[in-house]
Amino acid sequence: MKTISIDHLARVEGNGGIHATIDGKVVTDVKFTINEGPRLIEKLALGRTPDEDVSMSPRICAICTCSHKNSVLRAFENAMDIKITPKAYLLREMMHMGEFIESHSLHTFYLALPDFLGYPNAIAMAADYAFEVQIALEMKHYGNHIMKVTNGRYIHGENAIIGGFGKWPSREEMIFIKDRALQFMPFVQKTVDLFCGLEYPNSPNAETNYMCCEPGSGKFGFWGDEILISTGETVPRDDYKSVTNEFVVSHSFAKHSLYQDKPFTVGALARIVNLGDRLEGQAGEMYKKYFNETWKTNPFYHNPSRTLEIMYAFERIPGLVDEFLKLEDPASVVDYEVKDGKGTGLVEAPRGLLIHHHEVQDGVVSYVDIITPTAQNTEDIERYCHVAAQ
Amino acid sequence: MKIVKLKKDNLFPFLEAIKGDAELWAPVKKDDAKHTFQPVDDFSQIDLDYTRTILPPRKILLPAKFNMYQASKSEFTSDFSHISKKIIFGIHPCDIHAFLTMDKFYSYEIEDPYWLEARKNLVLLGHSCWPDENCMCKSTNTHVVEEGYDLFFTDLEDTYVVWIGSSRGDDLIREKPELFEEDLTDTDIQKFIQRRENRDKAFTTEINFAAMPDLMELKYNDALWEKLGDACLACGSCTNVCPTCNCYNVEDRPVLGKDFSNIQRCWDACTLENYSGVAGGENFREKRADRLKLWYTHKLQSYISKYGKPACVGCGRCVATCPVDINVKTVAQSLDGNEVDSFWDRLSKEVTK
Amino acid sequence: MSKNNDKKLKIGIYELTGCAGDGLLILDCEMELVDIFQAADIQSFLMAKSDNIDGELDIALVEGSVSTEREIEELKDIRKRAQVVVAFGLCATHGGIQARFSEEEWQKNLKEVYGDIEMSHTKAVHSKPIDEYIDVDLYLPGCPVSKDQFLNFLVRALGGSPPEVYPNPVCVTCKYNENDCLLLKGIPCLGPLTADGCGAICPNHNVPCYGCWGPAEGANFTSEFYLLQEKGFDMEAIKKRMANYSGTKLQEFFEKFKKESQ
Amino acid sequence: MNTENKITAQSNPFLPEPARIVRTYPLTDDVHFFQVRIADMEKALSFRYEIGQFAMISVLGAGEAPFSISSTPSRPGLLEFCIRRAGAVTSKLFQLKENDFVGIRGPYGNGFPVEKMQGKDILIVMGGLGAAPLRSVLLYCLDNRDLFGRIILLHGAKRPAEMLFRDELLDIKKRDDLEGYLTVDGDDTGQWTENVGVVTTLFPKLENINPENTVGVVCGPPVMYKFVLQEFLKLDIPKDQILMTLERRMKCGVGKCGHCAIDYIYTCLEGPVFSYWDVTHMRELI
Ligand SMILES: Cc1cc2nc3c(=O)[nH]c(=O)nc-3n(C[C@H](O)[C@H](O)[C@H](O)COP(=O)(O)OP(=O)(O)OC[C@H]3O[C@@H](n4cnc5c(N)ncnc54)[C@H](O)[C@@H]3O)c2cc1C
Ligand code: SF4
Ligand code: SF4
Ligand code: SF4
Repeated sequence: MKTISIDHLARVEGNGGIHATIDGKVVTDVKFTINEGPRLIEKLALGRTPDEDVSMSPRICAICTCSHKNSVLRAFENAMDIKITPKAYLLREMMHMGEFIESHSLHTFYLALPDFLGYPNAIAMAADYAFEVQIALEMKHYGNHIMKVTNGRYIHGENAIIGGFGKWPSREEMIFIKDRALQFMPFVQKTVDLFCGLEYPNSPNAETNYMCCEPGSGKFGFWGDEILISTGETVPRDDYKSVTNEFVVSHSFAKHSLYQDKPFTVGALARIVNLGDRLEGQAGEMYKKYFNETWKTNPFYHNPSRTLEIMYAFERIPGLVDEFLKLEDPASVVDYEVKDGKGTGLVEAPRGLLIHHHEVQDGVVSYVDIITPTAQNTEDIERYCHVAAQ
Repeated sequence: MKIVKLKKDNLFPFLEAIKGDAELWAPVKKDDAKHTFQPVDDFSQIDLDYTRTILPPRKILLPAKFNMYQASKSEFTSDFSHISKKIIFGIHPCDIHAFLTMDKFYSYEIEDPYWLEARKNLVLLGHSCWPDENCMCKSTNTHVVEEGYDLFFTDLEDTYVVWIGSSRGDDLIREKPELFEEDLTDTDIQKFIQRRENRDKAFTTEINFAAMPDLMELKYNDALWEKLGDACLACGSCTNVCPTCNCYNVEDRPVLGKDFSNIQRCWDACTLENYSGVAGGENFREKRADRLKLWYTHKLQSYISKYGKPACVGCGRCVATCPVDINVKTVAQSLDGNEVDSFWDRLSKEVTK
Repeated sequence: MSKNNDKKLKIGIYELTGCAGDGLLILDCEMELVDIFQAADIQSFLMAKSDNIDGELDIALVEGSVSTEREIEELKDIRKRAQVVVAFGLCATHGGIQARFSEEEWQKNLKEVYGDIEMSHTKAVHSKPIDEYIDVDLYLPGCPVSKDQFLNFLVRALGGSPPEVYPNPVCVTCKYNENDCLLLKGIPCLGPLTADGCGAICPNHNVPCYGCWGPAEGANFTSEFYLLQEKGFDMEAIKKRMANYSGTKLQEFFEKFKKESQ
Repeated sequence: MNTENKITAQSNPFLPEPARIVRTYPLTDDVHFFQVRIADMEKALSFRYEIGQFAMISVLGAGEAPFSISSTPSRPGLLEFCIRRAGAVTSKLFQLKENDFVGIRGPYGNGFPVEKMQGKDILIVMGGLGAAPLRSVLLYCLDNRDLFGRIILLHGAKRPAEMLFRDELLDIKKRDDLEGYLTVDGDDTGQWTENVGVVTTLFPKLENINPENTVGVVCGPPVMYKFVLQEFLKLDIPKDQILMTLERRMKCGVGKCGHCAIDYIYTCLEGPVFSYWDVTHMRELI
């Protein structure tokens, strides 16, 4: 019996490793470990005010900080019956678009592409693909820029607050965002063609369940109040526990989840499998052109899925800006009283379904439950690795 | 001195005519009715109904951070690239006085080209104002200006009386003489005088600045300073908003991928912790009380000996800014023996409790 | 700061327990990234590259708090290999949000979250800043660090000098940005107590500073305490707010404060 | 301020002159000697300064800092500095080699009042890094020997190895127109032939001091001032004939950055040389 261990996986966000145990020719066990220690984030906010919680919770993860922000905000606004203005709603969506563009371009171009093309990192790739690397950097920068304009800074912005925003961005900033989106479209098209056209290694045909938010009204989108499972079932947000029973394993401080005792997949591929046929415009055409049944059984198709979502985001932004600017300027934040209650907020983070459940009692936070995409995917990651190692 | 009249409707056409390729800075409303000086292209953004801006207009000449020069291995090249033609419109008398004070300071012994060059490229268009309870310019005698501006606009409801304060100001008028009327009527003059009298009466705060140099000297070891030191948040705000503060740091900032550095000048404030720190961890003014003493010596005492008037021009910015009531108004009143309802007194009672 | 004249500086970037925001911030220097990789010899940076080497280093940037026994070993190894160790980001400098518990609270909470399961790969320890275990040469706080701060550090380090540091509170930049002070409006802003560098992000947006860069040198906690109390905030609530981002390092102050106000 | 050197706005007074390090060697572990020449020959020769003035030295990538000029104006062309490794600028400076470039601007400060010192007996007391500015005074007085009366030097260091300019001073001490006394707090070499004890233990050796005609000059670490000043006063030297140089934070050297302000005096313009009389009238000084 021997074990193959990769202590530190490179070019993943977070610090993880894979350990495969092989007995003769049979892989007996695969463990995906998170090397990080426990941070007890769900305990941190207890006894704190909701606004402090909103500041702290997104610190779980720098890459999907805006998703966490949107999720925790939705949770508290549900808990305290706060209705934000339509304008704030649009700006929250814009913030989410920024994160998707930033995160997906990071993931596809910097973390994944060097592997497919055989380079140790994206900068090394620049020697042969100077133009692509440059524009991809600009695309990532653009995503960051949106987050800065909407939420105050690239990582852990603080402009999005309970009830809306601290401050509206200026008209000029919004118009700049729109104009840039339009300029990027040709490159976005290239990106989709590149990733959807790549030859991916064959996968051992491992079928799984796919899970994501149901955006509602037949649209594609990154949040909603129900969970949609590829089996066709939907689960209301408050029943989230019925699908994501987090549990502790002894080899990782990240918790694991199972759906009806089976692992499941969330993320870009899950969204494209579940919702891809709702894509409109150019993204819709690209979906029709490239999507096929093999995507459903091969996790390598996360990357092409991400590029379809990048395209979706770029196509959504000009409309968002127009709608935003059409609306009057109400106060950026609605008045509210902190009151007791329980609330759940569902969003799609770039990595997949993200659930925040927060409860308020006596004006302070009394219970927090956060289910991250990593927690949901780890069981599946181990399973895939097991199959792949085999 | 020449005086002309301008109908209010003619203001924007006049500004348009003189702007040319210059950057026009004017007061613009920020949220919550506070104002700031901003470069404006769209004149409708200008809001002249203001008392004081958050930062003084010196930021337009010496920004919080700018490059002084580039340094490479064996060469040093001045960088004046941040200096360009600018017009400040809507500046009040106290701030014009502050510019005059800074002119003297920056020419004293050795001339500071960054201030003086910027100043040469600057057109100052003053505007009349109305005091609030924090304005002390009547006490510092900076509520009227005789010099230091190119044009000064006094608001008489539907017209401006425009004082021409320099030959450059005269040239500006000549750009569009048809907009102006040469002759003031008796009613105009009456209105002008009436306004001045009413304004003089509107000042509610009076500070005995003449007594301050002596009082600073006599009360140098007064218990007051300890109390102020206990309350001061050392946030630097009073210093940063004061129109006559000038301290700065210099930073050598290499440029990534290049073999030269930008030598940057950035504001510093004597009320901040590290202001007097030197190599090896020694700090000559570790105590907040000592740093406050330095600031108030500067504002209330030292300029008088050097330039004949206090550094404070009575703009009231420190009064409007300090979260813990430490400002020229309260400090001067306390030094003068008055009871002041201030946070520092309440704080010391709390702490001893 | 160490340097060798002809060779590029060897830099390693390491992540302990945290949100990975400081490493990500390096990748967020999109327009400078190619120059960074050209100017320095980045030996190890898990998030960005796969050909990582664990050898001698001129500079090690360590982000994250120490939260497992394995991380203690890793950290000690980094210290041995690196001339200069930089605590990179609030988790490394102050322990981060996860360091705000006392030892007992932490034990209790750990048990509540993970039950009695023993981790096979390593043992968890109470989160602490890295200088609890090794000597640290430079501190770059911030949750996350700022681009300006990182680039300033890097360009100076490449030339062999430490960065210029101004241990100012957030209010300084807040005033540069001409924000109307929130404290004056009765909003509990922690700007006067918090190290500057973020660009006054929160007050720029009418949001009170939460203190995410950790305590500022020379901050007057006592005065801010009483000021907020006067504005109607509860003493316990103020203390909690202040403790959120200050990790273990605010504890000393609270002890002192308790004595003073008795 | 020497008006001859007054730089006008046309030549940006903040802009350093490129200069080359001509010679550098360690005086002690953490104090190095630097001999520097302004690259432009003409400017090098027209750089005139007075004893006790200082210059700003800038090092690319690290910054700029003030340093006393240790050489004597009676030997123009080369500037000498004696610099202790303290932080960013000085550490980088220590890495530079002969022929490398630095930036120089100055001279700044008031310098010693040479006219007032002429014809007087000069009593120089230096300790540690205080040798940096006072070496200039000593060399100047010796170069213009007939302008001054007696020249007395008291120099102290912690250990022989830490005595700045030890060999130079041991040499100078042999001159018969100078009364020189060197001392160390402790001798760890066993080879030290001069006095052992703190610098004030040298005072009893002084004979026939005529206080009215003596100028006392002191520079050294902060603790030293207190004790040496007491000795000066015991000798009855008038307060305005006791001179000292002070250190403050400085970023510009020309009275603009504000950091060196003591009360309303700018150390860089009206100092760094002050008389004891000035000092007793400035509240913040000592
Ligand atoms: C008039 C005068 C003469 C001096 N003469 C000498 C001398 O002959 N030899 C010598 O070794 N030292 C001298 N010093 C002290 C010397 O300037 C400091 O040791 C030096 O600034 C340290 O710089 P650094 O960057 O290496 O240290 P750091 O600690 O990195 O300094 C940080 C910054 O603070 C400023 N700073 C720190 N300490 C001082 C200080 N004491 N004075 C002014 N600015 C400071 C510097 O501008 C520097 O950029 C003198 C100081 C003054 C004011
Ligand atoms: S001291 Fe205060 S009132 Fe006086 S000029 Fe400065 S900011 Fe204005
Ligand atoms: S808003 Fe906050 S950071 Fe800004 S000046 Fe006021 S207290 Fe300081
Ligand atoms: S203002 Fe305070 S909480 Fe906000 S980003 Fe800056 S340091 Fe962090």
